[in-house]
Amino acid sequence: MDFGVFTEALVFYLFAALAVLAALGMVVARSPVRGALSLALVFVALAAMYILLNAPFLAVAQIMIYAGAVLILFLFVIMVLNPRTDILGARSRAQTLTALVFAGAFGLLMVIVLTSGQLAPPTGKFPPQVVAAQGHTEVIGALLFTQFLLPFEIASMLLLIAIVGAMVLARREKGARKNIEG
Amino acid sequence: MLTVTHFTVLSAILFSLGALAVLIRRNPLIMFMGIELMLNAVNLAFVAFSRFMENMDGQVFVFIVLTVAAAEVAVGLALVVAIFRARDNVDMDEIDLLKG
Amino acid sequence: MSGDYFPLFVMLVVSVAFAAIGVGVSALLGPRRPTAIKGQTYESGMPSIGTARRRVWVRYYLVAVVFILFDIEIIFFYPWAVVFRQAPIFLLVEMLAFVTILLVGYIYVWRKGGFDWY
Amino acid sequence: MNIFGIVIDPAIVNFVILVIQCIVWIVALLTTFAYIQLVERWTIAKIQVRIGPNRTGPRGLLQPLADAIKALFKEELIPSNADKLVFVLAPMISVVCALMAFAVIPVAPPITLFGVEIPMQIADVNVAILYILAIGSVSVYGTVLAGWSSNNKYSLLGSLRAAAQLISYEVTLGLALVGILMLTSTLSLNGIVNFQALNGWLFLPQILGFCLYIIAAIAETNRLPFDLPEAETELVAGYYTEYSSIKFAFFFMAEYINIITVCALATTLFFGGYLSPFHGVAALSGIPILGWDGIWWFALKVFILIFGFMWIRGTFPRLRYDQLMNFTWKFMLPVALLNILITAALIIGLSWQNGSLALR
Amino acid sequence: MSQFLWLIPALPLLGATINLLIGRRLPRAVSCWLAVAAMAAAFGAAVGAFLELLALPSDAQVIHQTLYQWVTVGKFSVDVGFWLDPLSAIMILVVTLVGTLIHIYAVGYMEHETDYARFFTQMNLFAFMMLMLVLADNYLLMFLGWEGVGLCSYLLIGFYYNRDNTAVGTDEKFLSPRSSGTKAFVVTRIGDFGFTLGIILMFWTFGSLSFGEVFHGAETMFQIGAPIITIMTLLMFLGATGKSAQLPLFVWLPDAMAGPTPVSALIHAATMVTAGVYMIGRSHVLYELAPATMAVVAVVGVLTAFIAATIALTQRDLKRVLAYSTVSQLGYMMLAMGIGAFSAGIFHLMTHAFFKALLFLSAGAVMHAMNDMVDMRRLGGLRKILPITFWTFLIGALALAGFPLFSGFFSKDEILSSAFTSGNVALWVVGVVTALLTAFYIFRAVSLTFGGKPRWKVGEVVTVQGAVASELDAHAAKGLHPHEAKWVMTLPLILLALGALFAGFLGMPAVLGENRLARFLEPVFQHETPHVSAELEWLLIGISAAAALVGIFIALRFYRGDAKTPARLAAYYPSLYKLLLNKYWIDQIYDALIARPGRWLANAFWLELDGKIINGIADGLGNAFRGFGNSLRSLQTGYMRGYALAMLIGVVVVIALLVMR
Repeated sequence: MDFGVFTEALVFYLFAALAVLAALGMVVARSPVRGALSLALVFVALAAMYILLNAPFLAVAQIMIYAGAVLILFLFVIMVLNPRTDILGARSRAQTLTALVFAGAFGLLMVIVLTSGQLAPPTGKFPPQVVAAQGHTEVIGALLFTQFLLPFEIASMLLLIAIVGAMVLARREKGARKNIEG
Repeated sequence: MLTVTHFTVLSAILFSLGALAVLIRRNPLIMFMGIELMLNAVNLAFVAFSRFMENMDGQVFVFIVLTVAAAEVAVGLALVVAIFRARDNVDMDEIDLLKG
Repeated sequence: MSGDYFPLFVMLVVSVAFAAIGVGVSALLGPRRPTAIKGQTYESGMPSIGTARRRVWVRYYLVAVVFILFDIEIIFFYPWAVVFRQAPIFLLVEMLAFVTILLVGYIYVWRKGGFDWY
Repeated sequence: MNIFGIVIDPAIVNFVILVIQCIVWIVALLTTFAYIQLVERWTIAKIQVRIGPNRTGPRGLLQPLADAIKALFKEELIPSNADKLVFVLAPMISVVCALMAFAVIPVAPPITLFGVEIPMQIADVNVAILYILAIGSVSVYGTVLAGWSSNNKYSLLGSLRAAAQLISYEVTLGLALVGILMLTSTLSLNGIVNFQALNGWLFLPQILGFCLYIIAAIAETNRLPFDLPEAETELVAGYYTEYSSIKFAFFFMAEYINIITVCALATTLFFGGYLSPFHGVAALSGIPILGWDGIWWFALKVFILIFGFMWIRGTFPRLRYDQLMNFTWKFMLPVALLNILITAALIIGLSWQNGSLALR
Repeated sequence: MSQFLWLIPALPLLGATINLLIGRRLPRAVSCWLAVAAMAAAFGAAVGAFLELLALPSDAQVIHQTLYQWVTVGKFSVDVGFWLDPLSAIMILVVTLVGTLIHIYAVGYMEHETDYARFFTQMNLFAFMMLMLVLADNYLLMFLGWEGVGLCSYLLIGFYYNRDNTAVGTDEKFLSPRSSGTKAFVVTRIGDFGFTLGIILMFWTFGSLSFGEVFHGAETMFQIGAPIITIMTLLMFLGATGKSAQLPLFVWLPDAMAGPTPVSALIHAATMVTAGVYMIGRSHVLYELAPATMAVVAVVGVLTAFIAATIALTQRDLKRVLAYSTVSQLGYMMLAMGIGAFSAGIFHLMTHAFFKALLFLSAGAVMHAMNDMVDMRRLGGLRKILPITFWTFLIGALALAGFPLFSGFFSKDEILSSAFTSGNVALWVVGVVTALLTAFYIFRAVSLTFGGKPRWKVGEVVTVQGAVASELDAHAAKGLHPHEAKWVMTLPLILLALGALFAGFLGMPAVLGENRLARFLEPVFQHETPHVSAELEWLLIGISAAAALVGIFIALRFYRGDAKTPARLAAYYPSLYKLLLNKYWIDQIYDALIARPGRWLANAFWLELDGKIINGIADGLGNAFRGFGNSLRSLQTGYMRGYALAMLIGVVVVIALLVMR
């Protein structure tokens, strides 16, 4: 038995189970903080998946951006708002049931499609050994700043719009501070 | 050996769970998290295909999705904050502004 | 390649185990005689009024938003930095364009008082 | 491998070594934490002209042990309206993150023990710097959740302040290191150390980056003069007001391990890591101290930096919170970008001089 | 360099973008000079491109750069591409050079204006659009620039949107800047509608809009006089009459004078209004296939020239005299296009750009000195007070009048002699008469403005009619203290005066030298100048010169001192005088014939047809559907979740169907 393959499979199933369980936990979490915590676990598990897929740079980016920034923003919003109602499920029971059935059906269908399909043969442009030799970050960098330059520059535009939008939306009153402060 | 199917099936499951969170939860924050989960599931599929197709485009795409997600969360949560401060309400089933 | 990262996994398991054992051992060893007074939160000795589940200042949210955007900038900076020596001038110009656009947002936030903590 | 006639798969041997290594690392970090903390108490006492711990054991040397025992045996208090699960998880997240972050730092070149070559770092990964930043951003959870779950207004404010401070300074921290990467073209810490072996310490070309890094690092570890989240005069004890026993100890531990980690990272990035300062000087090379001179040099450099931290703590007054936030957003961030620009100019200038300027 | 053709329009766009985003925050000087720098850089790039073009062999003088594919819908595909040949090279040089000078001038002219950033944003944007128009390599991109300049023109005419009247010190009623802008927009829109139809027809005919394919297709597929080409060119000419202010759509241009004077100079004299001429020159391949259209163009052109010149005889507002003279000169250019003398038309376009910009800017300097007063009845005696302005205005006037050896002389003469040699003596006669009128009215303006004794007093406060003194800004409230403007305003005047003096030597008639411009443009127009005997040429030159001299002489006689002749003439022919003074009542006629019936029709449609009949049908249908809708309403809950669920169900069904298949 090849120990490397075994550990890979072990790590995969471990983190896959963690991801699914944590995602389930998020779906049923009553408190949004716990939901966010579960989602953080999913993100960590996905980072592990990316490492298994030879994309370590994406893995750390995933943790840094999703777990370290996006979810922190969620936590901040939860604290800024401190929502009281932690109700589970939609108001209409029928709707909840329909949603459950169809989400399940969707997952099932996707699994059927994905297991019955056949992946096109690899292009061979970036086999894992080459990526490992050059370094994943370097490969991503080289691609991002040449072939994908336009999306990169557009990203800055997007961020600019986001920051202005968020400022305008969230910051209405200047003087009024009826909430507790820090 | 791990194959692309391992990862894509996981991705499909996570996507369904994310959709479920959007569909059955009333708390907009959790619904939002569901959307993030769906995005991440798609990212996983991207990376998996990219790895097994030996083509980096998918991974660069994930990188861009990361940016989009961040921008989306910033603005989306700003909206949530704005709505909540205006309505003092957390229940998405009481927000029916889409109604014509 | 992913083998390089296996030790981190082991380290994760070991440190989680360490933390869990620490908490468990302390819970076993320490005495536990809870009373209503002990269960109250400590607010400088004053009786606590209401819960801490209240809304707080939205400014914290704004800082987090700005942080997200600059975090993205950092994550773009790193691949840029490692390939920088391959084509310095070309990459510098690209990044200047990127940063200039972001700086517009930065200046906007600054001018709108997003960084003023009063 | 053959031990006592039983043939064992080398993969399993490696695995066992790895587990042992992890445990050794944790124990070493805890010990270092304990004594650094003791030394700090002594140092601060000296600066403030008091005596400091001197009762437990000779000159107070057993003080950390006593503290540990006390932490383990104290009664745990959990506020009755707290979110208990999150309340317990928060310090665990903090300490696990602190331990994980150190795992990628090379403390010495690989050594050979019992005929097995053992790398003196848990994992040599090629995204190490980003990894440390990522772990740093995850450790914010410990802070935020601790404050939130306590259901205490002071804790909540303390944790929000701390989190806002952490994320704000994380930006500068991240940007301050970009200059290093531009020079070394690698994210691997070993690669950076090797780069310094060939080209000299990066401290000089990156002096601005170093200053930014150190300031941000002090803020990231919540040390004076940036210790507002736990400013006892304002917020009782900040986000860990409600914590007691081992859970309090975990936060404390995490804080000091983080200090060790940032200093170790600074050593690795700016001061040649485990390299001897006389590296390359033929006459002085190859003076092994117990054959492990890498570790000693590394420890010495790290300790000097930590001592600097203590000194700063003992001498600087605390900032006001608005000053703290203004400082990073309005001053450090532009300077960090400037540093990147300067480094870029330096590289372009140098490569232009060498005639190796590649234009695409 | 040819790879950087895009820089020429991009630089003004950059300037506009910067001023748009942060111009308000920038110090005045930075914002203004940034705009100037953008234009100057564009000029530099244009010179570079021009030199590169010159270096090419004369049978392949085209630089073609495709930036990217703009639109692709089925067979229809349009590139964003630039096309530099001698024709567009002349245009970009004129646009960027004159534009730069006017921008410099505007820095001085707008110095009391608080909204400088908006002004320079729009000016730079205008330059960008104009350069797109002339550099485009296909009709759609050209149309983009065409509409873009129209938009900028609208914005800039309405620049003083909060004022009711900009003509200071006069008792005449003019449209407010807002209405003027709207008028310009609406009137040119009528022409643009024709142009759009022409482009659609063109695509329908040739399956492409790029110059190369269209011209090739036209040359190979059609005979001279093909009806479809005639219709197409007529429709496009309708666009040109709108943009280039020809009969019957010229009415917007005089009102466009409500904008700031640099705008009048740049847009409504030197560049945008020549777009129609340029477009016809660019499409000459098509026009040469449609002799009927050519005849229409020539007749419309010469009539416009004549009618506008007659109106200009009686106007009292200095800027309006120049506006009508612009209409008239554009008529000349159209005449040249109509008789196939394309290079002569372009030549006149170029010289006109110089001397008319010069005249406008000098008029602006007068306004600047006289607190915006433009009523010539209240000016006078400014020759000594504004020496530089006087001399530059005089040079411009001489050039416009066609005084021998000034630039306008050569270009106008070339048009007239082409008209004569092409056999249309009638056109020539009208043209010569118009030339005489031109000389007369412009020297009337010179005399009234600069000659004689002042008809104003130092310290006198001039106001817009009905305004109260307290509403004036501090500067105007101090009353009249005319003085020469600063160097930023006089320098462009002097440079333009040099242009107005010497630009004519580029295209001298054969008897005097060599027509370099025509030779430069030859690769574009493949136009053979008909050989004319030297005697005839001298005769024609003599007649043009004589017309100019006579006109100048009469004007100087009439308006020297406080001569009574004009008033007596006006009293003698009251109806003619009134007719001219009121511009043939064209505005009133349009109002009665088009605007009022239009409004009535719109009201009828709105109240009767729409209100009663259509609404009746709609309500009936609506009521029928309401019952049906009510049953579906439960789906439209307004809750996001419901919609999301519906989406998911749809996705599941589709995937299920695909899997089953």
